Amino acid sequence: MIDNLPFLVVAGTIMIGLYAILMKKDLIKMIMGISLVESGVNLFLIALGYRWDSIAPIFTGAPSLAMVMPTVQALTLTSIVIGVATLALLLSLVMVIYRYYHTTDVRKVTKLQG
Amino acid sequence: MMRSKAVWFTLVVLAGGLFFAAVSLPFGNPAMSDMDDYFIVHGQEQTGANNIVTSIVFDFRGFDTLGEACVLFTAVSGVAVLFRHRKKGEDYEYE
Amino acid sequence: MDILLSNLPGLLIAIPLLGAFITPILSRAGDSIRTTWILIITTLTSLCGLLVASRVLESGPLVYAFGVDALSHVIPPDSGGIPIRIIFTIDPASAFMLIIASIVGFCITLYSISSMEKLSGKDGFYTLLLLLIAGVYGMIATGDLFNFFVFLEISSLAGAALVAYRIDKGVAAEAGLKYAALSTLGGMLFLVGIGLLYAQYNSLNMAVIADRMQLTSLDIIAFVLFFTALAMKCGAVPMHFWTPDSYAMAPSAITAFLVVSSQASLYALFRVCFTLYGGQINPLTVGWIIIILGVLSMFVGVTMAIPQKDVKRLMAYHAVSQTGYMLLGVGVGLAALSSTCLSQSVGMMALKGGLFHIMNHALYKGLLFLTAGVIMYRCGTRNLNQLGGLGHSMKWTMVFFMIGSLAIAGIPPFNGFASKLLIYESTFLFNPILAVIAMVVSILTLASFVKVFHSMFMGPVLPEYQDVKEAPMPMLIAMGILACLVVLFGLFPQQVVDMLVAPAASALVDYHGYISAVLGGA
Amino acid sequence: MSDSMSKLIRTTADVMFLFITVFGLYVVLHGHLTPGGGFQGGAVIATGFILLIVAYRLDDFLAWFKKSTFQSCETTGLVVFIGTALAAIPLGYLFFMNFLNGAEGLFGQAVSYGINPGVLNTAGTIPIMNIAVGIEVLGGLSIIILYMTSGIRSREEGE
Repeated sequence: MIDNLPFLVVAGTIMIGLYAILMKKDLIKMIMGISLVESGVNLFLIALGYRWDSIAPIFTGAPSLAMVMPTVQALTLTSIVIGVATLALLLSLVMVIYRYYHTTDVRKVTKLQG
Repeated sequence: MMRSKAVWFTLVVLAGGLFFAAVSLPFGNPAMSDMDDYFIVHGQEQTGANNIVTSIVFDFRGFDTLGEACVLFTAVSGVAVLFRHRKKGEDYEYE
Repeated sequence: MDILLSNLPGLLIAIPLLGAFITPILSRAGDSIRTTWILIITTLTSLCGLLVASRVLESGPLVYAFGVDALSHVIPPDSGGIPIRIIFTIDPASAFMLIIASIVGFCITLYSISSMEKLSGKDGFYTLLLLLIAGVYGMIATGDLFNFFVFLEISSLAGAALVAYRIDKGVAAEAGLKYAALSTLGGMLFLVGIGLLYAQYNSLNMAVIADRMQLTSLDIIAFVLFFTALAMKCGAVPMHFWTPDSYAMAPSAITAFLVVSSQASLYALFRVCFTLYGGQINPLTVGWIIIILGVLSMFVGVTMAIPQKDVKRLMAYHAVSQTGYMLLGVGVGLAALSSTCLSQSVGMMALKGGLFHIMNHALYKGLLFLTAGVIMYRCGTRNLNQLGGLGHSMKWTMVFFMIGSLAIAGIPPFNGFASKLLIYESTFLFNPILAVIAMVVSILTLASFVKVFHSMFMGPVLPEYQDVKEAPMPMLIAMGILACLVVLFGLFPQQVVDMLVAPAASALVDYHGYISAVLGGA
Repeated sequence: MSDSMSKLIRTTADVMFLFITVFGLYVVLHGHLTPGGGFQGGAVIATGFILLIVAYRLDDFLAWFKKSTFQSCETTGLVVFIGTALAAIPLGYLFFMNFLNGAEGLFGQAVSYGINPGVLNTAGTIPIMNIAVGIEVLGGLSIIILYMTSGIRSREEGE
C-alpha cells in the first residue's frame, strides 16, 4: 500500500479537483478545480514511468545507466502546455463574462436556459 | 435536491474507480517497457541527442509537439479574438 | 508528383496548419489577399482529404509513420515488431469520415467568406477555423491514442473560441465557457484512460494495444473513462447541456462544422468500441448501453426542440436527437452482430444505417444551419416570433430550407430517408419497440420543422423585412453544394452505400484487419 | 497595470530581465543535452517579459515592445518549426524526418554513444526545432498576458 503512495496522491488530487468543479458555485473556483485535475493527471502520467532507483534518461554526465521510462515524460510535457493553453482561454472567457454580467456566480450566469 | 444526489453519486463512483486503479497499479516496476528500452538504447544513435526525452519530444513523437504548438497558437488566437475591439452594434441582443 | 502522393496523410494535416500559421501575417497585407489565401488552403485541404479517401477506398488501409526515412520502415527492423513512432492508420471507416469533413469544411469556409464581411477580428476567425478543420482531420486520421488527445484539444479550444466569437453581451462567452470546460474535462478523463493502458501495454498505438489487450479490470476502468469522455464530446444525452448553447450562439458556419467535430468524437467512440476493445468487451452489454443512450438522446432532443423560439437552438436540439439515431443504429449493429439468433446481415445493415446517417446528418444539418445563418445575416434576428413572410424575397433560401427539413424528417426522395430506412428495418428485427420510438421521433421532427418553415417563410411580408434581399453568391454556392449532395444521396442511396458505407462498416467490424495493417503489413 | 510599482522594484526588474533572458536562451539552446528544451526555455524568457509588464505601466511596456513584434515572433517560430518538418519531404524522406543528424552539416556532428560530456553541434533538426518552439512560446505567452492586461484595463473604463 505504501509503495503506491504516488498513485493515491494522484487519486486524491483528481477527486479534490472534481469536487471543486461539481460543487463550487463560483466560476473561478471551477477553473481552479479543472487546473487541479490537470495537475493530478500529469502527476499520474509521470508516476507511471518511474522505475526504482533509476535516474533521468539523460546521457550527459549520467551517474548510472539504469534510466526511467522517457516516453511518459514527453507526454506530460505536452499535457502541461495543453493545460496552460486551456487555462488561458478559460480565464479570458471568465473575464469577458465578468465584464457583461458583473458577477462570476454560477447561479447568476445563466441567461442560456431551457 | 435531485441534482446534488446525482453529483454525489458520480463523485463516489469516480473515487472508487480511481482508488481501485491506484491500488492495483504496481508503482516502480512497470509491467512492460519494451518501447521505452528501445528509446533508451537507440535514442542517441538515431537522433544524436543526449537528452532522450527531448529526442522523443522532437523526433520520435515530433508530430505531437507540432500539435501542441498548435494548441498554444489556438489559445493565443482565441484570447486575441475575445479581447478584440469590436465595431458598434455587432452584438446580437439575446432576449 | 508521386512524392506528394506518397506523403498525402502527412500533408493532410500540414497544409491547414501552415495556412493557419501564415494567415495573421497575410491579413496585415489586406483583406482580399487573406480571402484568396484562405480559399486556396481550404480547397487544397479538401482535395487532399478526398484524394486520401479515394486511395484508401481503392487500395485498402493506408499506414503512414511520421519521421521514418521510407514508407516501408513504419516498424523499425531492429525493434522486434513494435511501432515506436506516431502512425496514421487510415482505413475505410476513417476515409468515410474524411469525405464528410472535407465536403462540409469546404462549404462552410466558402460560406463564411461572405458572412464575415461586416464583422471585426476576421484574421483571428479564419486562423481558428483552419485550426478547427486541422483538429478534426487529425482526430479522424490518427492511429495513436495520445495524438488523438492532442487533436481533440486543438478542436475543442478552437471550437470554444469560435463559439464565443460574437461575444453578444457575454452570452456567447458563457456558451464558449461551457463548451471549453466540458471538453477539457473530457480530455482529462481520456488522458487517465491512456495512462492506464500505457501502464499495462507500454504502447500508445491503437493497433498494438488492441493486439496485446487481455481485458483486466484496469482495462474496464479505462474503457469506462474513454466512453464517458467521448460521449461527453459527441453531445449524447447525459452531458448534452452544452450542445444547444454552443450551437445557438456560434456563427452559423462554425455550428455546421461543430456538428462534424462532434461526429468525429462519435467516430472515435466507435473506434474504441470496435477496434481498440475489438473482441474483448461483451458486445451485448455495450450495445445496449449505446442503444439506451441513443433512445434517450432521440427522445429528449425532440421533446426539448418543440417549444424553442430561437431557430438555431431548435436545430441544435434536433442535432442531439439525430445523434441519437446514429447511436441507435450502431448500438443495434453491435448488439445484433453478437447475438446468435439474428443473422449477421441484420447487424451489418444496422451498422451501415448508423454510419450512413452520420454522413447524411452532417450534410442536411449543415445545410439547415447555413440557411438559419442567412436569415440571421439578412434579418438580424433568430426569434421565430419576429420573423415571417421571408419566402417572398428569399426564394433560394426557402428552397434550401425545404430540402434540409424534408431530409431531416426522413421523407423519401432525400438522403435522410435512405439511412433511417436502414435503421428502422434492422432495429425492427432486433427489437420492435425501438423502431416504433424511432419512427415517432421522426414524425415529431417533421412536425417541428413544418412549424418553423411556416413561421419563417409563409405569411404576409412584414413591414420591417420589406427590403430584405437574397443571400450573396458565395453563400448560395455553399448551400447549393450541400443541397445537391443531399438530393443526390437521396436518389442513389444503393450506390453510395455499396461504394462508401459498406467498406467503412466492414472495416470497423474487422479489427484483425486493422491490427494486421499496422503490425503485419506496411 | 494602471500604475507602475515603486522605483526599487522597477530597477530590480530591469536587472533581473537580462539574467532571465540569458538563462532562458541557455535552456532553449542546450535542450538536446541537458534537461529543458524549447517550451521550458521559452516560458522562462516569457516570465522576464511578464516581470516587466507587472513592474511598469502597460503603456510604458507597449512603448518598448509592440504586440505585433510578439505576434511576428510567434508566427516565425511556428513557420520555422513546420518548415523544418516539411523540408524532409522534398529530400525524399517522410514528414518530420531528422535529415540533418550525422550529416556533418549544421548540428550534424556524430555523437559518441553512452555517457559523454555532450557536444552542442549534434542532434540534427532537434536544436533547430528547439529554437523555433522557444521563439514561438516566448511570443505566445507574452501576447496572452498582454491581451489579458489590456482586457482588464478596458473593463476599468466601463465598456
